[in-house]
Amino acid sequence: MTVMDHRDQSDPAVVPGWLPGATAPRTDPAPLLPDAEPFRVLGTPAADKADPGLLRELYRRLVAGRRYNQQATTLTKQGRLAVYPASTGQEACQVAAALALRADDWMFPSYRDTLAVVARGVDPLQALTLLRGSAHTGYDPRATRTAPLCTPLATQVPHAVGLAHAARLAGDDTVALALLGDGGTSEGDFHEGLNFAAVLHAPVVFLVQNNGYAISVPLTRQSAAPTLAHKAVGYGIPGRLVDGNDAAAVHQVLTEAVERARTGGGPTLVEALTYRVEAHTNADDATRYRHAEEVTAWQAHDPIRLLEDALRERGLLDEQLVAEAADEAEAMAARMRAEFHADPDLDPMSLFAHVYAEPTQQLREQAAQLAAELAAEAEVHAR
Amino acid sequence: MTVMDHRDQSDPAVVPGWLPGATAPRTDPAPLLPDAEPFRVLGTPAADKADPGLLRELYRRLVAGRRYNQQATTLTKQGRLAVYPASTGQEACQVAAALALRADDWMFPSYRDTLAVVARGVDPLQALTLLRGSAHTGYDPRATRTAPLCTPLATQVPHAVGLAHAARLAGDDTVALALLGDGGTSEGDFHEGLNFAAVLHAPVVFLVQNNGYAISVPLTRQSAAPTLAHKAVGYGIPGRLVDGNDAAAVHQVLTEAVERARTGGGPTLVEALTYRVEAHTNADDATRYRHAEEVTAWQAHDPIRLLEDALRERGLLDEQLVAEAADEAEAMAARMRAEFHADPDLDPMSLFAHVYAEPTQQLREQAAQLAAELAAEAEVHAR
Amino acid sequence: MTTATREQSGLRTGTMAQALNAALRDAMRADKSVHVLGEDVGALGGVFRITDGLTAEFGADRCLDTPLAEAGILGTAVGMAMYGLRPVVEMQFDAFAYPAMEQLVSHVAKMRNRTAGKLPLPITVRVPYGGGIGGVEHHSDASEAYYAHTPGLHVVTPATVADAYGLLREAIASDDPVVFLEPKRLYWGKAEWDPAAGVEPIGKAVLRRPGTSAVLVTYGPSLPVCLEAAEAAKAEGWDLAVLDLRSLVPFDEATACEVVRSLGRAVVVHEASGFGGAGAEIAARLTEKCFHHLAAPVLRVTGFDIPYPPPMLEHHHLPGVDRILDAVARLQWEE
Amino acid sequence: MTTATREQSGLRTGTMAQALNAALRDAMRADKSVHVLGEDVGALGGVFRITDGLTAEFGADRCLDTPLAEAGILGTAVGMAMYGLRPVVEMQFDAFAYPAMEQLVSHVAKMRNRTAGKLPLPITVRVPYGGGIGGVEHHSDASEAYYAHTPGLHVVTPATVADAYGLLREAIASDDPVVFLEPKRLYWGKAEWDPAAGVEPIGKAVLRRPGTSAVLVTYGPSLPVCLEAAEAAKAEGWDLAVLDLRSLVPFDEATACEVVRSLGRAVVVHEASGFGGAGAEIAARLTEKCFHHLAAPVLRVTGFDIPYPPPMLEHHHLPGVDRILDAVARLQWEE
Ligand SMILES: Cc1ncc(C[n+]2csc(CCOP(=O)(O)OP(=O)(O)O)c2C)c(N)n1
Ligand SMILES: Cc1ncc(C[n+]2csc(CCOP(=O)(O)OP(=O)(O)O)c2C)c(N)n1
Ligand SMILES: [Mg+2]
Ligand SMILES: [Mg+2]
Repeated sequence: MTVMDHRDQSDPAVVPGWLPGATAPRTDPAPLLPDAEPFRVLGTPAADKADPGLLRELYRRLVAGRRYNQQATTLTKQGRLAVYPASTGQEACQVAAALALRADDWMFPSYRDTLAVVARGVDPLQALTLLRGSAHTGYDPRATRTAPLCTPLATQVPHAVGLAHAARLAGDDTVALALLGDGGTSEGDFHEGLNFAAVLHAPVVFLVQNNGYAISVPLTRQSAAPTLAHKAVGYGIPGRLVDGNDAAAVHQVLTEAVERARTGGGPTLVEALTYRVEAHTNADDATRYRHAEEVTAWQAHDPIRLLEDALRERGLLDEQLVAEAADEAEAMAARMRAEFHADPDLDPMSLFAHVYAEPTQQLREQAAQLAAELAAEAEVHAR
Repeated sequence: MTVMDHRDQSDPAVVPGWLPGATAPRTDPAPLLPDAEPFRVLGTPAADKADPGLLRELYRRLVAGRRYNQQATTLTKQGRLAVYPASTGQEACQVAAALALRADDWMFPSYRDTLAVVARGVDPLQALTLLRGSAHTGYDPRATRTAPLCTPLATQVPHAVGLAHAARLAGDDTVALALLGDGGTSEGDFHEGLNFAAVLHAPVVFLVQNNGYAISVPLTRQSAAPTLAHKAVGYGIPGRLVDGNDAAAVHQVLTEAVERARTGGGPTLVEALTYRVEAHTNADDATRYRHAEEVTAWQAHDPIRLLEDALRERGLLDEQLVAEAADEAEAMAARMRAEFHADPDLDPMSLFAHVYAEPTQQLREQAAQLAAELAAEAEVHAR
Repeated sequence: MTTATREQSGLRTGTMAQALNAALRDAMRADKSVHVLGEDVGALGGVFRITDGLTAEFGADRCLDTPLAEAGILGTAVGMAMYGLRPVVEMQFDAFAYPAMEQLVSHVAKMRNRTAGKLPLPITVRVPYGGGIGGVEHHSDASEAYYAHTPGLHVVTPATVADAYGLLREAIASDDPVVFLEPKRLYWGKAEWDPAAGVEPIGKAVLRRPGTSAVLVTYGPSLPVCLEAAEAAKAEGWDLAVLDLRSLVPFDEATACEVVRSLGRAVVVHEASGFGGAGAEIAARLTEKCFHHLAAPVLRVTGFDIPYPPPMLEHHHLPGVDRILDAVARLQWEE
Repeated sequence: MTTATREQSGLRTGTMAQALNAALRDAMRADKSVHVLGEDVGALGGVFRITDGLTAEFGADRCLDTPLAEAGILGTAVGMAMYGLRPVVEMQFDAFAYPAMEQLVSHVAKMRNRTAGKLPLPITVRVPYGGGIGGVEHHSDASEAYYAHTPGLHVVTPATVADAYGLLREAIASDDPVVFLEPKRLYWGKAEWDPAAGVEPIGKAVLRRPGTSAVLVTYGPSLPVCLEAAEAAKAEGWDLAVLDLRSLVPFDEATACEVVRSLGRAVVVHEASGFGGAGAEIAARLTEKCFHHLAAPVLRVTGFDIPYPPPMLEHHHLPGVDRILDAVARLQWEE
């Protein structure tokens, strides 16, 4: 039996052929619909049962993540990064996404997900070459099983689907996780990717970090759907809604979805409700399109604060943890400052290195031209 | 108040800004979901109450439509049409779509919807220039408020949305109806168009003629959704499911949706379950991908037969009606045969007539070149 | 091409971004059928602020923040144009116009032709264009060659503040679809211009600098560097003319041929990759039409045939003064 | 470029469509990582039957009927390639590849470069290409110029049955993405070919006909009409060479320049619209490299700068023998 036959073989409800009266829903929509309320752990009775180790791990990483966001933003102000789209306020999503995956799973981040990439284990400096402006992707995607940060919105969605499909064909139990924003759900590639995933029954999970805005455009101008998670039913996959600032909840929902995908249950669409506390990027002016009160309101619902409260409630926020987390975060920030203090030494000839497996005749000529120009320049400087 | 403010003004459930706890569904999904069973009129008690005039009108047009499909297919065999994608078996959808619109509404047909265009009132011969190969669009879209037959799948969907939006901005109560197939729903343009429609609250109706196949690809390989109508909920618009071979049912569902759009109720997605009895086009070989039994099964559920049965039941299928319908159909077929008996006289210079409002210098030169070639050819022939 | 009425007058001083903004505002004031739509064009005024203040003045119906979907934006504009509006679409960056390629090529470019003139589409597609602003990957593409090769589109790119205003007014007034390429790196350059003065209409090239040795043929973002190169060339004893094409389609062959014939030497300069770039068309066409006047082949100075580099390396990719002068030096002066 | 192993041998006779089908089958037999995907490639065997029988032999996992969404198809292929597969994508017609433009330009072409060589994408994108088959609108575009201008893509088009087999094998074996343009109107032309014989690899032009007067430089669907024109030219006293480029990227400048230098006269022929077409690059490049060997400018014979015409008029648009000979006549023989 081929992988592609799964629906016909395993689902007796599938009509063999297209016949008149093939009218009853082929899949029951009810279980696909998200709950009306987003899933929460912190501040609910479930928080008492959450694994203390996990909560402490989440805490350490959220603190480090916040610091990472701050340091990167500072570096933009110093002209050391070309641009930085901060995920401040969204650290719970970023960290939980990374922790929900196994090392041999694949992550497909969007351009805002540097922190998720770092939380996954990619070197924090290598993760920043794109935004520093020194190289496109600074890490080896194959080695880290992390796709390049993806700028053309939603284009990474079908990539994740294709990779997950290929893994399934190979008999591997690898899962792919694609990250995107609320705005990205409007793109055709989101739609096409989710539909492929559902039809291929691919082991892939989609995490929409709904932070209420696509740059300046609020959600009400982006979608009229009950929730973005409701889009799942149109593909025949389950949609889940989660409080995106509740790290334990995001972690649990994603872990369940990944497990479901891993064990042949197919794709899941997860919508995490969150907020981008900073402007879109350092180049953006958020006062043009949103009120300061909104930011204040969300700061009261800050992911670190929620986690701290829960840890404190259970007596898990000891001094050692706080100190450890702070030290870790500071060490990373110090490393970023040190490394990015000066411009890197780049080889202009690298421009021609990876256009094709072998450069064309034309590229060889162009490389020679640039080499000659650089030599001439060097001569002028030497004089 | 601008049109764009409609949601914020009229829907108090819309959260003013993006706040934590903005979690309850902004729209109630329940009324958006299609019924489990497709809507039917014929063969149900509702048929007894249906307007006799409408049923007879539908009958006449269905009979004419079937004949049109047959005659066009015959013309392909005689090499008189380049290609014809028959809508045989789908006449109920095609005719009902046309009758559900007012003259000042707009129709956006797909490449299979020649019959809908003809039912709308476009000259049957002008509607065929594309498929004959003599001209692209043979009718004046503005005069007939019928967009060109659209071949790139689903690209007409955003067109319909934009037109409907513009009409609404102008204060006109014009409605746009976009037609497409089940396969077309997989395209990004379908998704983007429906989302725009919902966000803009545009007066537009989408009719998906789900005939079970996209060329050779069956619905199970196209979508895993409960029904295609379930996609509506992901946009926050109602989805409706209808028996596409029940002309009275399609007419009623579309009329309601059009009325809803006209009176400010926003867009509707309608899925009509039907079947393409012929191959994809005359160039296709349907035996490669579907069983003959399937066709037989659908012939028992033929739209004309369903309507005949209903008319007979109510004593409305008198000899006069049958004769009238047959005569009308034959007259049209005869006109097609007569007109398409020979190749038309075309002016090659027309190639340059409508590239721009005014031809560029380069086009003028190219036109001169062609004119010279034609003159030289004529000279050779004259000798 | 049609010439838009110039209701505004009086000298203004400002950046190209401001001139473009003024052109949109004036066009919207002059003609109620002009509608702006795109991502973030409303409250934010666009990421480059070209639509700044338009929603405030004209309301969200006239300057519409759309959902994030470029094919949807352009497809919606097609429908709006079919109903009689004049949509001005903003694509946020060149590379983010690619999702709309099917709508652009299969509908926008062809609709007039497909309907024997019955459905012209007066759509302006504004595209912040090219590099040189330190943008990270996918923010600095130069995609004019795709558009220029697509029959049915006009392709325009201003290089001066006055042209930014004038050509955008012309583009909006045109009954044909216009891809309007706004050189990102010229957005913030200031100049004086008179909105009432009128500019050469779309389809007319302008000699920005006369010269007697050879001509640099260019457009859009590469004009300033060409003028700089012409200045620098004086030291080498060359008096270079600089021709600004202003539109690739229509292509002003008459003006270009006249100057090439009179000088016999030409270098085409643009920042897009050279292979199959617009420079190839220009060079091939000028050669065909001016062959016997040429003392040397028409040379091209362009971006390399590589994906656009990261910000720290982009200056090696973009044609600069030295690379242009190197090409001028290869124009076979000895003979 | 890599040269695919040729495990099959023995002369075969068949159409180009059959040769392409054989190439896919042999490639799938030789390498389990080769996967075919696209619309209707399964039970139907594709609308042109190029994938006929592949699902039967290799199963639906290896030859996959996808949902109807071209960006989704190509994007899925990107992910598959990232996991180590060699996807061969079928686009149903040229114009239906446009929805995948963003995936093609922003990812397929750039992924190797974006990842410093870590993620090469060995994807073959097969595109039934060009007109001449009586297709209604949107079924006859010739879009090679878009692809040839996009750094990171190889652009290949066979003109003979043997090349259809050989070049497709090479394309699939290539570690770079290849846009493989299959001339629709040559699908049904028959010839003998030897799959084991090997062909010139991608990047090598082939002189299909030697000649002493001038050379017709062409590729893909226009090769037969060029050969016909060369035959007809004998009556006029011209002995025309015909060069088949076979790939636009890599462009075999050495071979093309050699023949142009030796003859001094050249006409580039292709069916796509001329303005900004691949012919512009070829003419500009040959002129630049061979200037002093040219007795006349390199001329171009191409489709007009118009949307592709309806079937009954397409023969006026496509370059024919007369139009080619007219151009040859303008190669300034008098001098
Ligand atoms: C195809 C495409 N169009 C436009 C852009 C420009 N752009 C970058 S981010 C952004 C907004 C994204 O919003 P969302 O998906 O909600 O993600 P967020 O920024 O909120 O994380 C836009 C429009 C892009 N990167 N890609
Ligand atoms: C963008 C695009 N891709 C591919 C095609 C080729 N094509 C024409 S019809 C068709 C199948 C359409 O199926 P469906 O939408 O179900 O409509 P139906 O033919 O059943 O009426 C395909 C793939 C196309 N016309 N446009
Ligand atoms: Mg967002
Ligand atoms: Mg169908």
